[in-house]
Amino acid sequence: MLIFQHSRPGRRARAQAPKEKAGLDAIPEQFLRRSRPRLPEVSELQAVRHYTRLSQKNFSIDTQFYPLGSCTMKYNPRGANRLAMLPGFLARHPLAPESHSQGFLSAMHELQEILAKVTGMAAVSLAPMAGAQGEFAGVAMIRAYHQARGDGGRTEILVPDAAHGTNPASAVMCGYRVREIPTLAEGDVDLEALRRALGPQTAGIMLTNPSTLGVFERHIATIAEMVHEAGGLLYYDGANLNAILGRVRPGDMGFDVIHVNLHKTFSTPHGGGGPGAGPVGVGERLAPYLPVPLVDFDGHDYRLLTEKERPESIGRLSAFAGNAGVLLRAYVYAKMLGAEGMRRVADYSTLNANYLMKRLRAAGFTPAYPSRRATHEFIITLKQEAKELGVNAMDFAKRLLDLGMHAPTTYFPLLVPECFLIEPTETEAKETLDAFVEAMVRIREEAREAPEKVKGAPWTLPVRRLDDVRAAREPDLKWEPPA
Amino acid sequence: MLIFQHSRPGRRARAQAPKEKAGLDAIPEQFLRRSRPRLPEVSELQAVRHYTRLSQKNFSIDTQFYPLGSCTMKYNPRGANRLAMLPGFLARHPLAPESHSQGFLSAMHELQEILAKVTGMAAVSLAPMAGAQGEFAGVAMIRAYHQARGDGGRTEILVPDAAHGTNPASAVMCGYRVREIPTLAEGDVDLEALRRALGPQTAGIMLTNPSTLGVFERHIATIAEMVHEAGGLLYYDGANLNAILGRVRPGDMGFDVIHVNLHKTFSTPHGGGGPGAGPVGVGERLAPYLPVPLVDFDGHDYRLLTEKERPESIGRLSAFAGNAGVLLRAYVYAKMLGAEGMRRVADYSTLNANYLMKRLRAAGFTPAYPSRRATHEFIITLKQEAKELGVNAMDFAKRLLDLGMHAPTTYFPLLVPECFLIEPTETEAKETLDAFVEAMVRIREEAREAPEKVKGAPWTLPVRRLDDVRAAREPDLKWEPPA
Amino acid sequence: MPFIPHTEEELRQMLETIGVAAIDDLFDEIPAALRARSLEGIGPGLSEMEISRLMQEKARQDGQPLCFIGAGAYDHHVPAAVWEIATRGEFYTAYTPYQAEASQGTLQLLYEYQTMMAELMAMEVSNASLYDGASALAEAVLMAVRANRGSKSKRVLIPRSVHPAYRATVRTIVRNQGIELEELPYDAGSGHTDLEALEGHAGEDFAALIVPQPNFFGVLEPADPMAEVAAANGWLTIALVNPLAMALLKPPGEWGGAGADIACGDGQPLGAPLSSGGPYFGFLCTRQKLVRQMPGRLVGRTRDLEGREGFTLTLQAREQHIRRSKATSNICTNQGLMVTAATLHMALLGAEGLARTAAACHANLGRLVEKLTALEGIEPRFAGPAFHESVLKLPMEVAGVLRTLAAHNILGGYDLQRDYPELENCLLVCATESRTDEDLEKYAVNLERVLASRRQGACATMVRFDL
Amino acid sequence: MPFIPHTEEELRQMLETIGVAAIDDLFDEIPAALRARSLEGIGPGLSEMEISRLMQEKARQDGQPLCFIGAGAYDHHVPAAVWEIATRGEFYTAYTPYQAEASQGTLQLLYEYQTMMAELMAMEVSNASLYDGASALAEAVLMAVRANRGSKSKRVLIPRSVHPAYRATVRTIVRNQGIELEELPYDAGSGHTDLEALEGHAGEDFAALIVPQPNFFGVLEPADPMAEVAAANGWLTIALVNPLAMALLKPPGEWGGAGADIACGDGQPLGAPLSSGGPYFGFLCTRQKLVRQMPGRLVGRTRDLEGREGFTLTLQAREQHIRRSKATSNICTNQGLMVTAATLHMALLGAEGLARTAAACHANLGRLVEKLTALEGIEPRFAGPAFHESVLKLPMEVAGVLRTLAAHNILGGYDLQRDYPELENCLLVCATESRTDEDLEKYAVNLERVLASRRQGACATMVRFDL
Ligand SMILES: Cc1ncc(COP(=O)(O)O)c(C=O)c1O
Ligand SMILES: Cc1ncc(COP(=O)(O)O)c(C=O)c1O
Repeated sequence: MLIFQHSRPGRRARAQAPKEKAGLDAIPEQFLRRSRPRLPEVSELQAVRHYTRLSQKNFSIDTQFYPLGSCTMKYNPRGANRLAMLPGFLARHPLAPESHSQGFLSAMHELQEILAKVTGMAAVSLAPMAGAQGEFAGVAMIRAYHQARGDGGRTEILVPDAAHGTNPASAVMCGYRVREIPTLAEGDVDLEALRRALGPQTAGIMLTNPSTLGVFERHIATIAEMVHEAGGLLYYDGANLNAILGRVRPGDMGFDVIHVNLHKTFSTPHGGGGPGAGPVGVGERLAPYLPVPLVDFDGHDYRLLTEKERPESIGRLSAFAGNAGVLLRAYVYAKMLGAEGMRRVADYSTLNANYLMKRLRAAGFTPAYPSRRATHEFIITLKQEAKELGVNAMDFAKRLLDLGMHAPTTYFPLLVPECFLIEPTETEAKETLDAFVEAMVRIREEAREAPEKVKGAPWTLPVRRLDDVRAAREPDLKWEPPA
Repeated sequence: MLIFQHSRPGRRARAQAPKEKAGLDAIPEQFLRRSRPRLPEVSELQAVRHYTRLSQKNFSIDTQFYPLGSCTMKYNPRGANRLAMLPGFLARHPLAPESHSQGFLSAMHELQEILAKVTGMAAVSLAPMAGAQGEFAGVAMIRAYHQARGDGGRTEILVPDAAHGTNPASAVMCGYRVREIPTLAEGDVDLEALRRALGPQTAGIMLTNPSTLGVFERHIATIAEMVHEAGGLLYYDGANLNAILGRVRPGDMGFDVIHVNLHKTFSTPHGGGGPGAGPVGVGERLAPYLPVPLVDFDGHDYRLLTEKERPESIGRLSAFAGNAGVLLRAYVYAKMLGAEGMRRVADYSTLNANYLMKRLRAAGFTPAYPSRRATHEFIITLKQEAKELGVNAMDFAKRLLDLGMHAPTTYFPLLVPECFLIEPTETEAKETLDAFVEAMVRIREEAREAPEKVKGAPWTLPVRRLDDVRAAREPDLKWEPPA
Repeated sequence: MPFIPHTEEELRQMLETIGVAAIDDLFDEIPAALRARSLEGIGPGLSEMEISRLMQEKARQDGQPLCFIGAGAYDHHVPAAVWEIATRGEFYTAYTPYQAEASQGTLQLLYEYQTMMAELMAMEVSNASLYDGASALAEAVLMAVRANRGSKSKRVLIPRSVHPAYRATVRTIVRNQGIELEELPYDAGSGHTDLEALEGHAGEDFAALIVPQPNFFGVLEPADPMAEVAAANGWLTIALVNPLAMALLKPPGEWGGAGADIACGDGQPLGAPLSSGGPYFGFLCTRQKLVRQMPGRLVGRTRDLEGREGFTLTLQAREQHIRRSKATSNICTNQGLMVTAATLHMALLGAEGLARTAAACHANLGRLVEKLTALEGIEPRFAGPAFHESVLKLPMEVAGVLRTLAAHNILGGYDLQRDYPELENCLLVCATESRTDEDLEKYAVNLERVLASRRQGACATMVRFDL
Repeated sequence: MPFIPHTEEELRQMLETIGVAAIDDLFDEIPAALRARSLEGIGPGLSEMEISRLMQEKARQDGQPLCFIGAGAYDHHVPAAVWEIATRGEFYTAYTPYQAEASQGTLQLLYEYQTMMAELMAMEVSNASLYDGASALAEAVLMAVRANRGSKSKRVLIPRSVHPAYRATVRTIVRNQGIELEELPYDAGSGHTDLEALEGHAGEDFAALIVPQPNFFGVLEPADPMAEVAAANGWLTIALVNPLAMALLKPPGEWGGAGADIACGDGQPLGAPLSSGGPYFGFLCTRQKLVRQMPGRLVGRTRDLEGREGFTLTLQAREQHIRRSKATSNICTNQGLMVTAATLHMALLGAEGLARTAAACHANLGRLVEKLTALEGIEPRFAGPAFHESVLKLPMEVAGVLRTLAAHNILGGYDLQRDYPELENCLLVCATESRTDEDLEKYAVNLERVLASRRQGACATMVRFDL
């Protein structure tokens, strides 16, 4: 039932609205709304009950194993939420003067420093509000850099074919053409193809390492050399930083600019789609172009730097200073980890992925890159199962839901057929990984013996499989009351 | 799965414990524990996931209609919870000096006053931690009163046969014998029987009005007169105050002492069994005996009065001042209602009960007191259904659970066979009541056509019907690891 | 090792299964030269108790001043139920609902949100959120340039009465695609966009015209005639509105003859705490026929195998994960949790509650302006009808006055001279429904004293008040 | 009408269905003379926004002093997850799990709690909670009198080293049943119960002996010999313990030869915030063979129709709703939510975490005592080994010192002279794991100044410190 169906004209949650309707005389008629918007009219209990019950229809980290590759669905510390929601932080106006901002700004400044250290970058801006906006900012800085040098002919950004969709989309938003670089059979970038693609038109390359294929790009040093030689810069898509936190620093690999998905590696919540935060870090060369605001510390006071103090900045990315509340959560998390804890994130997320890959392989499933180590994630391809049993990755995914586990990322990266991109994360216990292997084996059994059980899945959720084609063909995007 | 089954030796939620284990040298060996208690060893995520999932196995006000008679399961305002949990309130030590207590004490003092006004009593103590403790305190005050007058021969407390079990139990805890008074066919106390029972041995009578039969005791004024004449006092069990809030005041009915279940009428949460709060109010006569602490206001400062200032008090009921956090929630609720809102509680809870009773009756169900108005609750008896269809009140109750509604109170009061005590409360909407009628009709249909559906219920919950006999015969009250 | 469940024994077993001796071996494909040494300068981990203490101190350090700043972020009452439910694990720790059947909670909520937001704007469709109001405006500009088939122009008209930070953000985001922003002046007397200047552009090719309502000064723009000029010239109309105000003011869908084409803005007034500027969320609504040009996620209602109603992400061919470099935007992670809060907020307030809130803000602003303009030397700067915020002209420089007020724990408003040099000594003030009469009075009393003391040339920060 | 969903139209329909003209008619069975007029003096209802403001002001008014008071309520770190989960609607707004199948969440949790608490106490069974520690002790006394079949006595031995408020509470609750409490003195040197005095009662008929551990002074009682004396004389042993301390100290089940018969106390240190003294919860554990004499609810594990494991309330024949006047106690509503929190707390801390916490408290107390006794004129009062709290003797009256410290936002401890006139100038101090080294230092520095200034006879509240 939709909330609108609980609605009755005149019903209200009366404790929530201010009392008297003060005079609007001052506003001339022509500016006023003629009829009320059709929002639900429900009691407070009805709203609470409706949304509490809706929430129970979700899978989530707090209720299920959620090995969604590339998304780093690890435990989101409840303490980080509570502390970011301390009344003092919630009440702070974004334009509060420095006299009333030192507590908040000191945390933000320290977060900048921590991120710079952990990524091996010279400076960090916390402004971007998600990974994709970080990518935009990063590529915009690359562009600003070339422009400042009068190097206007660089019109192309290179992107491996395995890259996340935001990479090419972000490059295009910055006015670049995108050229795809193929991947070799073992998952590394095709260096020959890269060599052919590089040239005076190359503004830079966007890479994530480990790549979205779940393997570490072994020739990263060579790639960096080649791109730099061609006059391009290297962008690091930090979505996979969890794999190498405290182990390898993108700055040391030769990257010039990076974003970090704090909602992944720094465990801020995913919130049913967001919000995230995508701070950008840069080497010295790009530092002048960082998006504003930046948090500065003069040894005594903290303050925000804006376009005024940073005239070469690519500018602002939001009305204020980005997703501050998310940044606070990441700060709490970073402080709880400390240096040792960060390294252990990489260690144990890698351990879990390699263990799970090994066990799945032993159980007869096919890793996409069997000769390689898994990083924090890995891919299996269900090509063979699809061919032999007529049950594809989607079917496996849906049946996993029945067994109480969220499905891994399916059909991404696009170049691996019938694929599962599996990221267990470091916060899951061995027995959970073992249960996943068991579930996969069971589903394969079922596919042999009662394939309709798998193809018809899910069976135990609030709905059976949904008709996506109908959704797209006859879009129903807004509820209308029955005529 | 039990939390213990997620446990592994050496696993820990490491962010939660202090770091170094400081020296315990000072404590001699013989005082120390030899082996660690077998508590679960789990990660933070495991604990969060386990208990989040457990919570989803509960029915609750926030998720279901919960017409549990005598319990007043109405909407618990989320605002009351949040405000009672403001960091300042949570951090206040119960023994903080007055200099650091004025905010808290001022709220408590105002709550005392509000409760006194709304019950028609001269003074109120917030000390009792639940209704039953309020009863204990009330009866103890009655005893103290008689003792102070040297009236030592009063050894009996009268209790109607319909009374809640806590009434006789509390009287006994105060050292009284209990004598039951029968109820007449229309739900009123049998005045003749009462007259016979009264005498010089009568310390008092415990009543709730409306009674647990869901009807208003019409002869309350006569009863008060009779009891007072016999030298006894009248105790008002405030569990049913919701029915008359702002409509009738127990003080005006002639009661000498009263408790109020704040977790019912003042909508503090029930918390899976508690905590509640059972403040007691008294007329002038009993005021000296009120349990301590009391909050006093001298026009300038608030302070707690203890045995020292209140030498005739029956004493303390807890180590500090009762369930303070519950009292804060009740205070917030009372302030949100205001005088008008309180009266509307009685109005609409009574409206809902009468509407539901009328509709059930129209649908062919049998009210226990068909000639009477419902109060905030009412009883139907399923005696006829049990006889004709072989499906009893328990079966109806379990089948209601399948239909997404919590069952009413069953088999209480004991004197009505196969009974449902139904209390919809004022915060439920008409359509919810209509849905309840529909569910009851449907179950009766099912009982005719497929009785096993009803007798085997519930079918859709985490477990089917549980074996209570086994539970009592072979008590398994503590988990032991498999040998 | 906070948050890591592995025991020593399990570590051993797992390494054995993998067939390596130590965790280090799992990193053996990483060239040795690249491996990081220790993370110098990042201290040891803190326990939750330690970080709690630290954060409490930081929060306390910033005080809880009495705030009269608006300027794009508003201190509204948010029902406690909103965040108690939004932070339930099932909402808080789920991700984008890619597996629809396991995400019906989030999906249905988003569908309800889309409906509510479209209703509030009187538009046909709403997406499921963008980052914030400023970036949503940038996306609206990009969308308009794509969608306006009748125009070849990459130029967009943007009034100077649009929030300066919004204009800056739009500039950052659209600049690299060769889009030009042409600024429209405001009328110095009324504070709204200069209609003559707008009409002066008649006949020119623009992709779109932006119309803020209310504008940055709190002044109501002549949205109807502006939208009409746009329509007459083949420009799309982009409405930039405060969603709370739309409970009372004429919504974009009703502007001019045909309504605006795109409506966007910041959802902060719908359930997001001030929280230092974020997370908030951007919203964007449009006409059904432009839906395929829309950025951001969309949820549709459909049916399952058994014909039951269900919800799913749809029209994904607009999005980066399908269309990659040809997507309508690069957005992926959006502001889902804030939308969850907004949906709860709108359900709890309803149309009546939002309208009352808006009216209370308006009334409070009126009272505040009355009190402050009663002080010597203070006068309203603009004549046009205002909503939510208002511009006052002070008899002296604003910055110093604000500093002194801040020293008395009052944040007195926004100094307009920072962005509008011509608005000398001008202060933008705001008083939401959550300011009490005593708050307003306190502001007035303090401001009077500050003005007096500064007039006397006293060093204001040394002055002691007996408040 | 907050919280009431009825529309005018529905009200009309409902009245019509009932067959009355107005709501007033529904009250027609109430004698007219009794009907209340208006509720004078209770003001109009406040909106959530208004009450929020009021409560915030009240909370702020009480400050956030640095607290060194223990005396039965301890400021421990509580993991954020505890209350985020305990306040989930499904726990927060459910009631006593009478319908077991619809309450498996609460029931399983209670079963887990019973197991954890029994483990912590090394006892066989735990109930599902009583109100608080003091009333739990009273219930334990009543239970012991019922359960001790070998004794005809209604007398119980209670050391004076038991918390004075606990003794007062027990008195209130058991007095009317003719139970007598015989007090045992403590040894003036060590601070624990005088063993000779105890042995002096050998051969007398008592129902039970109470043994606190640690006692109110923080001193460790000789629990083993005390339990042995009790056993030898046919008295039951009632242990009154701090549950957190039991992570380190010898638990009741191991005292003496055969262990205590009943263990009870206050569960506050397991997840309950200080919160002005409540809600906390009382716990009570006992031997399997005494379970039918136990007050309070019990949850048992059983099977459903299909043989699956499930949980249900059991042995209800002990309780008032079945047994009425013959019940083991009148308790009905208990402290369920606090038990929910405690269960989460124990699961998150585990045995190791609780032990570390207890050890950190002990270490902090040691450091504090060291710092304070380094000051001139302050010395430890008792020689016995202490835990969690300690008694210091000051060179002057405690009350005045505490007042001055409070003026500097330090709550310095508990003035023992209030309850123990013989403990002149004695202060009970506590420093939990959540006090930092700086906190301890701050206390010491301030105390030194206070002592100095009071020695000089200065009016201490006028002294200004440069801290
Ligand atoms: C590899 C990769 N790059 C970039 C992104 C984009 O990040 P965001 O969703 O925060 O915009 C994602 C995730 O969504 C990703 O997995
Ligand atoms: C009629 C009646 N009286 C007394 C009580 C006892 O109150 P409490 O459970 O708060 O101890 C209850 C409820 O449980 C009740 O319904």
